[in-house]
Amino acid sequence: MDYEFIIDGALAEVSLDKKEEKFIISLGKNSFKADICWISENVISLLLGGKSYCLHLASDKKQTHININGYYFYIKEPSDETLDFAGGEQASEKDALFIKAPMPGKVIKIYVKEKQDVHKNQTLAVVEAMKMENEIKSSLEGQVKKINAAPGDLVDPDMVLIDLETK
Amino acid sequence: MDYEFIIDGALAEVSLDKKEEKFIISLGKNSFKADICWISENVISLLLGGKSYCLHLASDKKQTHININGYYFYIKEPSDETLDFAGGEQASEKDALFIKAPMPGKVIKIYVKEKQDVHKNQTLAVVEAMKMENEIKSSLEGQVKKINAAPGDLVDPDMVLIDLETK
Amino acid sequence: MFKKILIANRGEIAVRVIKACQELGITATAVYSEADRSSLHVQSADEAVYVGAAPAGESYLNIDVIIQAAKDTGCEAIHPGYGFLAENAEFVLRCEEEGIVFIGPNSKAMKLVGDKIRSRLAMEKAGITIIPGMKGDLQDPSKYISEAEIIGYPVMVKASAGGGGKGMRIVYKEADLRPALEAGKREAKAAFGNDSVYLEKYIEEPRHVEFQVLADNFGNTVHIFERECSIQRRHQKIVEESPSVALETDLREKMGKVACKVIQVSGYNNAGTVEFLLDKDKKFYFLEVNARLQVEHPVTELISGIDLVLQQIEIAAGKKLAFKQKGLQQKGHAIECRIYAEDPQNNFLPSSGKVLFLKEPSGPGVRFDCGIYSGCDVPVYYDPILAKLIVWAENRDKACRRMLKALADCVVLGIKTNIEFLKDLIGHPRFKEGKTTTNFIQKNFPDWSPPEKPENLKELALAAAAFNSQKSSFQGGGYGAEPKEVYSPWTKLGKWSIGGGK
Amino acid sequence: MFKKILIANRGEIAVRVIKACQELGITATAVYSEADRSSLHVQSADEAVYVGAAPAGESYLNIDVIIQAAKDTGCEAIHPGYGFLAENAEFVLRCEEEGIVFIGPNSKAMKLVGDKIRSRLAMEKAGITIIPGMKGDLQDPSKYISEAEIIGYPVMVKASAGGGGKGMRIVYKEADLRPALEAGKREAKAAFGNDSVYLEKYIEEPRHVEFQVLADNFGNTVHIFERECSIQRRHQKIVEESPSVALETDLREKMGKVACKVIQVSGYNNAGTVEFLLDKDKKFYFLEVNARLQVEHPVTELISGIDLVLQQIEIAAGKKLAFKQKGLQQKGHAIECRIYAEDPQNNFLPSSGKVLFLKEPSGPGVRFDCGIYSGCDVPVYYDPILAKLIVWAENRDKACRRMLKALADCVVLGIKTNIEFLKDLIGHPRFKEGKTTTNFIQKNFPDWSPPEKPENLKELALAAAAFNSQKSSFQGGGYGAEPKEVYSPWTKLGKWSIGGGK
Repeated sequence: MDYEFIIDGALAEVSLDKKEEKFIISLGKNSFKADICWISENVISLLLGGKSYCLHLASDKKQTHININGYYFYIKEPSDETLDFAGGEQASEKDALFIKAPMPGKVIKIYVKEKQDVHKNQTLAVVEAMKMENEIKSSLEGQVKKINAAPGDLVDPDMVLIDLETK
Repeated sequence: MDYEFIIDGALAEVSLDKKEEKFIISLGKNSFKADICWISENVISLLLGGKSYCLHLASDKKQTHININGYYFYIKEPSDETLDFAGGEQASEKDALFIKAPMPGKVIKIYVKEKQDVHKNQTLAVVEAMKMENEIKSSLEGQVKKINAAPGDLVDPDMVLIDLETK
Repeated sequence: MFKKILIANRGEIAVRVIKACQELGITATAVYSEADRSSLHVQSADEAVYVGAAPAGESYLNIDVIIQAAKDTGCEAIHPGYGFLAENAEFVLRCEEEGIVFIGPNSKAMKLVGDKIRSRLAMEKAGITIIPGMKGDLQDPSKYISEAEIIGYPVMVKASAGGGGKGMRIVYKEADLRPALEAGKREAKAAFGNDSVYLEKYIEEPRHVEFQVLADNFGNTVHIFERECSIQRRHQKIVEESPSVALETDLREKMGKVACKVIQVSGYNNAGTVEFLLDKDKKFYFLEVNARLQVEHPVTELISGIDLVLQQIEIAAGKKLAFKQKGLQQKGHAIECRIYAEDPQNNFLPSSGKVLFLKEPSGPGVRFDCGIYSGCDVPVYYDPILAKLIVWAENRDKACRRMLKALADCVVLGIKTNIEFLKDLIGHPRFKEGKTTTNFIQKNFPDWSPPEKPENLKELALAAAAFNSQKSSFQGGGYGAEPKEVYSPWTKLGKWSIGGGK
Repeated sequence: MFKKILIANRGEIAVRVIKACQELGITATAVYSEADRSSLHVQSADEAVYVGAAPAGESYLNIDVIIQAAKDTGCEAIHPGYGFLAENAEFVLRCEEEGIVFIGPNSKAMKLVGDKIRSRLAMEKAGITIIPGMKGDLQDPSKYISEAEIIGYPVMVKASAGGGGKGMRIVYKEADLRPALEAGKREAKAAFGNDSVYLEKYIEEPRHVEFQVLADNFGNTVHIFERECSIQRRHQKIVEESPSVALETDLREKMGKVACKVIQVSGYNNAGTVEFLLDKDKKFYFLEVNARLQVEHPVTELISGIDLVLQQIEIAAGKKLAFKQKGLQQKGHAIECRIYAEDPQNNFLPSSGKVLFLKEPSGPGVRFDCGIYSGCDVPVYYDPILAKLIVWAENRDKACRRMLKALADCVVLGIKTNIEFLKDLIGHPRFKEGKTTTNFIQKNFPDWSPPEKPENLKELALAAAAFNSQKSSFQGGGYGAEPKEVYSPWTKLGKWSIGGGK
C-alpha cells in the first residue's frame, strides 16, 4: 500500500507491506521491518530493530499531529491547496493583500479606514486572545480596499480582516 | 425514552426526556432535571440541582461499569439468563453440580477421578492465578460425573471443570 | 473550619484549590462561564454555579454575580486563585461587607499593596530599598514624560493594579512613551479592570527573586524562602525555581527578614509574595507585593513541605501559624515550567482550540497541576496557561534532568504549546550554569526555532500517518478499534422501548 | 556510570526503573513475554527484547534467556526489580560470571540472606535477637513435626527463598502441619523456583516494622528509617507507612543500628531491607533481610527525599554514598496503598482481564506508580499488583485525608480491584488511631463487603446507563462521538493508491 503526505512543506511517499505479522515500511531507498501494536486510539507502540518507540498521534480536519520522543510532527494529505504553494512568490505576494488574524481572538481596534493609504509595517489592527494584544501590520505599501471586521468581533485565522490592494 | 436495567440483582426502570437542552431523568416517583455533558467516551459531567457529579463508565459484553464519587456500580441489560435467577433455589442447587473456576487461571491439581464419591467441602481441584493458589471445594455430597480439565489447562470462570451428580 | 468554599476561578488553579478543599472535607463550589461548562474545574468540584457569558468581564470578573453565587450556595468563604478578582480590593471589601471570608489579605492591606505607588512610598518610609520610580499623580500624560526624565531612560511602564507582565512595556526613549502608555493602559484595563499605570527605572540584567510569606491574623509572620523567577518572556514568568543559585545563606536571611518587614508594614495577612530585583552586585530592591497565591507556589511547597493552599484556608479560618521561622527548612531543589497554549513558531501567539490528546507526565518527584484533558476546548477568552509541570530532586542538576524527561513525557496534540521551547531552555548550558537573568531568553533565544528533528523520527512519523490511514481504511472511515478489541463498549446494553412499556 | 541497563521485570516496577534510567541518560532495555507485548513497560523503554512465552518460568524467570538478552543488547548492568529473579543467588552469580553488573547485593550476601536458616544462625551468633525457629535439616517431613513441638504452636511455615507472603501458612496444631507444608512448598516452588520451607514461632498481634538500608561497596552503611507494614492480608502487605506510630526516637535509633549491623554481618551491599517484628512490649526480633528494592520503597523516598533506585544504580556503578547517617532526616508522613487486581467480594480472588478505563489520581503530595493504562490487558500469569498509590503530607492525619481523596479519585473500570476496600481500611477509626498490628484486617474486617451505596448515586448510575444506551442508539451502535465532536480523527488523511503510483 502506498501513501503520500506533506511533511515540513514537502511531499513524501511511504509504503506499507505486511509480512509475517510485521510491517515493512519503505521510504525511498530505506526499508524497515517493524512490529506494530496499537495501544489505544492515540498511541502506537513500535519495535524496530530492537528499539522501542511510543508514538502519540491525533488528527483534525487539517492534519495529523504526531509526537515521537518529545518531537512534534505535522503531516497533511496532499490536496489542491497544499500543492498550490509550489507556485512560489506570486502566491505569497497575493497572500499579503489579505490581512488575517494571526490566531483566533477578538478584534480590539482597527486603525485604518477604507481607501486609506498604508505603508509597510504600519499597524492596521489589534487582535486580542488569551489576554494578549497583538498588532497586525501591513507587509507592503498599498491602499485599504475593504474592512471586514469591527472592534469586538471574534475572528479566526482563516478570516480576512482587511483587503488591501497595491497602488 | 424508557430503559430497563438490572442493578444489584433487581430490575429498575429509568426514563429520559429532553427539555430545553436539559434531561429529565425519571426513576419511579423520583424525577430530576439534569444538565449533561459528555466529556469523553468514558466520562459524563452531570449538574443536578447545583451539585456536580463526574461519572466514569465503560461497558463490556456483560455489563456497564460505572463509578461515581468512588462508588462502583454494575448494570446489566435484562436478558433471559438474568431473569432466570428469579427461579430461585432450584437454579442454585443445579448450579452446584457444575464446578467452575472462581477466576481465570491455570489448573494446578485435580484431586478427584470420574465416578468418585465426594462429600461436602471436599477439595476437588486447585486453580492458580497471579501466583495465588485457590482450592475449589464441593458444596454438596455427590459423585463425579465428568472431568473436563487437566492440570496445566488455562480456564475461565465460565468453563465447567467438573460435572457432579447427586446420588 | 469552613464547611463550604466558593472557588472564584477556572483552569488548573481552580482544580488545585478544589482538591485542597476536598481533602479537608470542605465542599468545593465552582463557578463557570458559558465557555467552561465542560472544563475540568467543573468536573472536579462538588457543586457548580453558572456565572455568565464567556468574556471574563461578564462572568469571572463580575463581582455581583460571584458574590450572589456564594450567597445562594451558602459558601462561608471565597478562594480567588490568581488573576481575575484575586487582587481586586473592591471585591475584598465587598466580601467583608457581605460577611463572606475572603481567603487572602484584608481589604486595607490589599488596597495598599495593590497601589504600587502608595506601597512604594510606604516601603521607602520604612527604610526598605526600592527601585527609583515615579511618585506623582497619574492623570496627566505629560507628567509621565517629565517623570521619565527624572528617573532616566530606560523606564518601565507597569500596571498599578496587577502583575503577571500584563500592561508592562519597556521604553528606551521619549518618542515611544505615549504609545507604550496607551497599550499598557488598555492591557491593564482588560486584565484588572483598572487602567492606571506608573513608571519606574528599568534595571538591566537583574534576577527576579521573590519570597513567599505567610502571615496569620495574630501578627505572626514567616517567610518560606525564595523563588527565582528570572526566566521571563514578555515579562511573563515561564520557569521558576527554588532555591535561587544567586543566594547565599546570609543574603537569603537578610532578604527574608526584609520580606517579613514589608508584610508587617503593610498590615498584610494570609499568603503573599514579596518581589525583589537582585542586581549583579547582589543588591536587592523591593518591587511589589503579590497579594495572592502565586502561579509558582508549588515550587515552595516542594522544597518546604508546606501546603500553601491549606495554610491559606487555615489562616482565613482564624488558625494560628503552626510553625515558626526556625522550624522551616529548604530541602532539595524544585523547578516549575509553565505550559502555555502558544505557538513558539508563530511569534509565541496564543493557540486556542481543541486538545485532541493529552499525556500527563508522572513519576517520582514529578507534579503536574493541570487544567486540561484529552478532548477539551481551550477558549480564546482566558489566560493561556494550560498546566504547570513541577519537579523536585535532591539537587539542581538532578531536578534539571528530571524536568527534561518529564517535558519529553508531556504530550499535547491539537493545539500548539511551548513544551519544545521549554526543553531547549532547561537543556541550555547557560541555564544549567545558573546564569539566569531576566534577559535570559532575549539573550540566548533571540529567535527560537524548534530543534532539528532526527531524520529517523521523521520517517517514523510518516509511517505512523500511514498506519493511521490504513486503520481508517480497515474501519471504513469510522473510529478504529485496536486489533485486540473484540467488542465495542458502545454496542451493548440498554435496549429502549418506545411508549414506556416494560 | 552505565550507558545501558536491562530491566529484568515488568509492570509498575519496570516502568519506575526505566524512568530512573532515562533521567540519568542511561538507555533502558526492557524484556517482555508473549503476554506483555502491549504492556506499559515496553512502551516506556528505549529498547525491548522478547524473552519467551507468557508463563514466568519460560520468560522472566529464565536465567539463560535474560542473560543472553543483556549480552545481545550490550547492557552493562541488570536491574531485577522485585520478584522474579530479584533474590535468586544463582542469577546473581551468573551475572558476576558473565561480567554483567547485578544492581543489588553480591551473590555471597544474597545467598546468605536468601537462606533464612543460615542467616538466622549468623544473626544469632552476632547477638541479634531472632524469633525462635527451626535450625535443622529440611529434607525429612517428620523433622518438621518435632521442630514444631520444640518451638511450640502456633508456628509459621515460611519459604526459605522468598518473601511477600508466598508459601506462608500459620499452623495451630500438628494435624494441619503436613498439608500446610505441602501447599507452602508448592507456592514457594511456583514463586521462587525453590520449594524449601522452614518453621518459626508465630508471634501474635505484632507490628511489622522494617528498616531501609543502603550499603555502598566501600563499607559505608546507612539506614533510611523505618516503614511500618503491619496491614497485611494473607501475609501480603497492603498498606505501608513511615514513620511508624509505634516508634519513639530512641527505639528508632536502636533498631536502625541493629539493621545496619545485620547488613554488615551479612557482607551485604546496595539497597536492602531489614525486617523486624515488634511485639506489644516494644521488643523487636530480626525476621529477615529482603535483598531487593521493596514494593513499598516510595514511602521511604517521600519521607527522606532519597531516590532509592538512583542510589541503587550509583552504588552498583561503584560510587560512594554521598551522605552520612547524621545528614538523613525523616520528614512528614508517607502512606502507600497497593492497588491489586482482586475481587474483595469474591474472597479477594485475582481479577484478570481488560482494563476498560483508568483514571489516575494526581495532585500535590500524590504519587501514582502505575503499570496499567486504559485498554490494557491484565494477564493471569503474574503478580496481581497493578499500581501503587503513595501520598505524602505534613503529618499522619493529613496523609490519611489525602489518601482517602486520592483513592476516591482513582478509577479502574473493567476488572475488580481492592480500591473500595482500601478506602474503608484507611478510613477506619482504628487505623486513624494507629492501632495497626498484623492482624488488623482479620480483626476489623473479618468479612468485608462494600459500603452501602448512597441511593441517589445508584439513581445516577442508572441514569448514566440510560445516557449510554441513548448515545449508542444515536450513533447506530458504533463508537459514540461527543456531541461537540465535529470531525472524527479517523476519517481523514492519507489516501492510498494501489500499485505504487503517485
